[in-house]
Amino acid sequence: MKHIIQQVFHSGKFVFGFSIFATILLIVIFYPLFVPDPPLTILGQGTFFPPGIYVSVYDSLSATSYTLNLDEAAAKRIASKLSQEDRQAVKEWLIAAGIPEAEIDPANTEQLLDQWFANYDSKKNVPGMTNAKRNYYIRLNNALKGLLSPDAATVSQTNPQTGEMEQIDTINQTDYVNVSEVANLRLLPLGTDNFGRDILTELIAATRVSLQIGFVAGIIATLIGLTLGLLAGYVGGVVDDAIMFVTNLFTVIPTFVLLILISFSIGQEQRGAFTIAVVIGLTSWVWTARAVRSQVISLRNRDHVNLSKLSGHSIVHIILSDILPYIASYVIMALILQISSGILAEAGLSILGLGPRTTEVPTLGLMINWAMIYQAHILGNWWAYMPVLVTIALITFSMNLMNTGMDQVFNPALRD
Amino acid sequence: MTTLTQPLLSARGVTKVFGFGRQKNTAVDNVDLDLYEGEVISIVGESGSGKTTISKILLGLLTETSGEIYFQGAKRDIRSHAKKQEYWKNIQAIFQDPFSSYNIFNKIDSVLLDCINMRGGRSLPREKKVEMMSEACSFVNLKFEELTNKYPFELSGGQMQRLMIARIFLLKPKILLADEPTSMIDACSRATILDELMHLRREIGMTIIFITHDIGLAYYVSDKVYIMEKGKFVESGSADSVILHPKEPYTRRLLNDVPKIYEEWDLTTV
Amino acid sequence: MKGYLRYFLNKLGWFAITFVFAFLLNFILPRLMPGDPVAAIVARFAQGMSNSTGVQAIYEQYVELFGTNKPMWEQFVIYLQNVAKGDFGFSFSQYPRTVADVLKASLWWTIALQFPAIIVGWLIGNTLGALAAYLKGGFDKVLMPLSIFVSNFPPFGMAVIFMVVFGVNLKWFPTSGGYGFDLIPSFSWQFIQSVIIHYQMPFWSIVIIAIGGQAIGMRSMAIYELNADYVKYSRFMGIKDSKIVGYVFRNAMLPQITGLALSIGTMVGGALVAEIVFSYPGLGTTLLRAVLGQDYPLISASTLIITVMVLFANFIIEILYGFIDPRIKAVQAD
Amino acid sequence: MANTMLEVKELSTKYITRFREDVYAVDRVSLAVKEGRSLGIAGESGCGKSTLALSLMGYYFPPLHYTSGEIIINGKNISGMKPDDVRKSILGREIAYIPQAAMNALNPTRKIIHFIEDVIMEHEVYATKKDIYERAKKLFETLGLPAEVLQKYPVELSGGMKQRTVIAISVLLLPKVLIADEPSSALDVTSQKMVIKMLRHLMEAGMISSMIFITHELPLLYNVVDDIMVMYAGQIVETGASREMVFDPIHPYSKGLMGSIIVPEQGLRDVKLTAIPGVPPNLKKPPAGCRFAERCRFVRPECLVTNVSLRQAGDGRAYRCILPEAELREAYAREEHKK
Repeated sequence: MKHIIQQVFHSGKFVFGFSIFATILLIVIFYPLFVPDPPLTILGQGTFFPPGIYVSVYDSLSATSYTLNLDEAAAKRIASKLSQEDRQAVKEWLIAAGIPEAEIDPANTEQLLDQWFANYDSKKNVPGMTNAKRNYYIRLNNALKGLLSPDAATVSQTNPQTGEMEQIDTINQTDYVNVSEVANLRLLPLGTDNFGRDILTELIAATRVSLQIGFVAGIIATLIGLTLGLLAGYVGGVVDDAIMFVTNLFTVIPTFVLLILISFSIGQEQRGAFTIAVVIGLTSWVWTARAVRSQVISLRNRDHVNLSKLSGHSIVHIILSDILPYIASYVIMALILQISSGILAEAGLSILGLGPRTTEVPTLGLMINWAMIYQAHILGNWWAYMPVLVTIALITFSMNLMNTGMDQVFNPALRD
Repeated sequence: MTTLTQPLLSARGVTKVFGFGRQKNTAVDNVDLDLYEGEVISIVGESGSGKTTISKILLGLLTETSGEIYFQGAKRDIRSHAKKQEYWKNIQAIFQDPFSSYNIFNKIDSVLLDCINMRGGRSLPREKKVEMMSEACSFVNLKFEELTNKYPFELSGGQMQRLMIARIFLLKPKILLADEPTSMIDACSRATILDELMHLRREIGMTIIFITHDIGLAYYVSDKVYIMEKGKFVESGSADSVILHPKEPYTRRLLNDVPKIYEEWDLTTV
Repeated sequence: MKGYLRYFLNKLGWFAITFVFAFLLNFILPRLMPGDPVAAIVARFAQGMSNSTGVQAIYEQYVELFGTNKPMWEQFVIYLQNVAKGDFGFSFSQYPRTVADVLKASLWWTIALQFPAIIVGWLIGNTLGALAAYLKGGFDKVLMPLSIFVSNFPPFGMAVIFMVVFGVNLKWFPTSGGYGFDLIPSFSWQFIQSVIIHYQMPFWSIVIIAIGGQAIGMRSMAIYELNADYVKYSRFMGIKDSKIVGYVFRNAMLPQITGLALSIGTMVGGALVAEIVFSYPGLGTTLLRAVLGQDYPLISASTLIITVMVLFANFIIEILYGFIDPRIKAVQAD
Repeated sequence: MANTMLEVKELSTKYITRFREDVYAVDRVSLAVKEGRSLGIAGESGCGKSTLALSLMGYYFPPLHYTSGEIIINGKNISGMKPDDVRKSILGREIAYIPQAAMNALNPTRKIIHFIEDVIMEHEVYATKKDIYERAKKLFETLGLPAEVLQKYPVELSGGMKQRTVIAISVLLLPKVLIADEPSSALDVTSQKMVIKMLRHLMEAGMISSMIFITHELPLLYNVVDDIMVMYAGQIVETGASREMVFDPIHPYSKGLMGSIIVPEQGLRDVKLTAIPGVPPNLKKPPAGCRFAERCRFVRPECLVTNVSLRQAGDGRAYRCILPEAELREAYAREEHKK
């Protein structure tokens, strides 16, 4: 046994797959210890905040302010305010004003602004320009002028006694706060989802639940498949015929269809993560049963089994010590495949809206489902679905790599 | 030799049918056989003749479709597991392929330990068991100290098959069924295996049934030969009478088709 | 030939039994719902519906279809009769359309999308896998991990990535629908062009997934075949490598046909989800709308149709297989 | 003096295993087969006899690799030739091979005639399908095979028929040398006899000029070939005319091998079979001295270190032992006497 495990770990594919999987597992286990927030807490008001560090504006005001004179500050400020569309609009105006296109570089903020202020004239009539467009340019000009002004911003507060606005502070363009002195900030490495929940925390919780679903489904499917396969293969005769009849039925009826029907029949209220896992397990044992059966049939007539019988061993002993060790590698491989396909099945069901009920726990499939319903993919909010897809792909990829590695160890014909 | 009147093991009208309907296949067809104590008999047949099936029936690994088998004069009853265990104390086997006769996950010791346990030695002290295993190994010219803690795949085919004989040495059954024990082994090791089997037979007074496709081997080792074709025994009798003076056309053909060394091999008859 | 006819009838019988079983499941499952299914479904459904005559009509239709007050076997007979007439009742969510009507509109989209995609994926995958087995080296080293990765990529994930890359960012293809939203299905050039453009993304996203799995399977089969005795013998008879490779590919390809038959059921599941991502007007999208609208008759009928499709495809493949492979034919006629 | 059809000089080949270990399966083997003669190769499994058969083809694919030596077939030295030239001009035409497992030697999805077409067209560019069919039909009829076989798939043929079909295909181009590697070991005795008869017929009718026959079944070998060569651990240990080899072996290993023959013939029940204890050496690390030394009952200290070469013993006999022939014979006589 030790020998076999050693051999498996000599396979590069297996080790690679195993490392990925172990990393995912470790993150899932340890992350909640460091970030104990409930995964479905709604943090943000609004949908799809992009990834980043969120610093409390209010607390920044009361934090100690430092003056830093940085050369690039103004240019950067303007550059960040000037959106791509604005730059394009500026370029259009400048072309209309007779500047050769080759001389305009929308990426060069400083040059662009110089050209703009040198040439812009709100009264100038550009042929074909709508009124709305003209107003847009006026607004843009004012905004750009405001950006350039060296004035400080004023912070005012309503005096509770007088009800008057009172200036309490001014903020210069050279004022800075130290992030570590701001009382409230929040890191959202993957932003928020459509409900304003932290995607990273949610994703890790979802990965855990999905893995659990996969494991439960895989173990159920493997146990059923193993039992039926052993019975059919070892007992044979009528038992075999009956089991094979059912197995053949389930082979051709598309599993996904069965899943849809059962999940729907169970009803939304009954569909917890565990129920879904059980349903997936109950519908996906067929392949294991077939594989185990054919293995057992070839083993059943092997001489070591006959010899074990002749040594007076009971059927249970023979199955446990003369059959199971021989098929253990296949069963483990089947289990790994079942787990990964269980995770995929859950995701598929959830996308159809037949996943676990949505109120308690997130799953990878539900996260995709939410992102799709709120059109994250069309709005360009990649952080809402890409990390989830990558996680699913990494899990299934790592498991299948482990499987391929094991297959090469156990199937000498595939070694090259 | 007064017991000659009563066979140790006999079969009467044993038939085995596999499958049903169109796939029905009669592997063993109404077979009679008598095995007397101390004899060596051979069942000779080509592949598909049913010789393996009859051997499994005699061993009790398969159940006959019809017919009776008598052991020591009484009808064999192996319907319960306990009775089977009892029966298997009397009849044991060595199989054709030494490489598939071992459970590759168990160390070699376990094969021999099973035998000691089966003979009621489960509660013996460890030293006694080791002593018994060493004795069995040295009987077949193997050194137990070199084998202990080894796995089957670390042995050669000849060594594996000899260890199977050591197993029989420990079990001391009345009947040994040897199913082509030398066909997967090189010619040079074959003599060793056969010698050790015959030695064992003298040692513990065993009765042996050889199952083989090699009519030369059957002639060499056995007192009595049964020729099997399509599930039936077509000819049986003493080895000399069957091999040297065959009566049935099938036996003649079989003998004719085997290459000869001392006589001229007649190639015109095919 | 007589033996083969027997085999054919045997297979046909087997598929018939499977169909009956699938049909029964389809009948029984909804009736296993806890509580009174009809009341529950209609009550839930009626909440979202303002048209009271419509609710009434559906209720009657549903009672007739389910026949809940009658014994189970009678309900089954009624259901059977209705289905035989092609009558699956009214769709809840798309009332007053009938289920048969909704399905008719979406069925052909699915057939036209999925079967070509699965076949094309199978062909490309097998070719790549065979090449990997034969060329080995770098090609194999790149192709195999890629295939494993792709084949384990969730089908909907592939669809989403296709959509974001080619639809949203590159704007090469439209992101949803089976044809331009401003068009009415007709045999005009404009419509056909629109259909072809809309076809690309769902099609290739299914194809890519199918390629991976098939390539892996084909590679192992081809490696196995390359070590076969007939390869050695043919080489020793002086036959050139390219010809031997031809033998090997053909022989390795054949078991893959069974693989195709067996995986069609699974592939259809993934392909349905791909339809949903692209809002393709096929069964997948219909199914999604049915689920969201708690439209039981529509779900039940869709799943039945999908099952029939898969069974039929399997049957065709099994029969074809016998004609292509003499080994199987010999077994079949036995 | 008949022409030498196949001459092999000091041929060595090796396997390279998955773990990049070298297995020296054929070690400096020299042999010659004259026109009209057949040579048998005998030995235990793993002695290198099948590898030698593959090596003789002069066409190598992994894991088998050529190391050194020369193969001269019908006067053509093929050792230095490009593999593709060997394939075009030698394989099938000068030398042909009948594999061990004929059951799987034919492409299961190709009709026999189509495979025959492939073979012939590979070597004869201008052959037409019609001519090929006529030729194949004639050949099959000469060899006693029904012409219907041509239109069948391999699965439709019985084991014996398949093997005979393979033989017929192998001799399609009338090769000078035919190598048969255990062509009958998987068959029942009757089919085996038919195969043997066919091979003898091929020789007698002059369709092939010479044959190398490999088997572990000595009685069979004795009945087929003119000369026998015994191999042990990748080397030739003894060679000579078959009758002398079987009844009067010199080398202790051949002696043991011949002493293990069992045939159903009168008087052979009481013969004592000889047993050779021990196992052959590991060919990944062949011993420095005599490879048989470990198992030899006449072993001397120098056997373990001296590399023994083949000694001539007259009449085409040669054996590999440091003891002189007379001394060995004396020892055998003493043993005989003791019994």
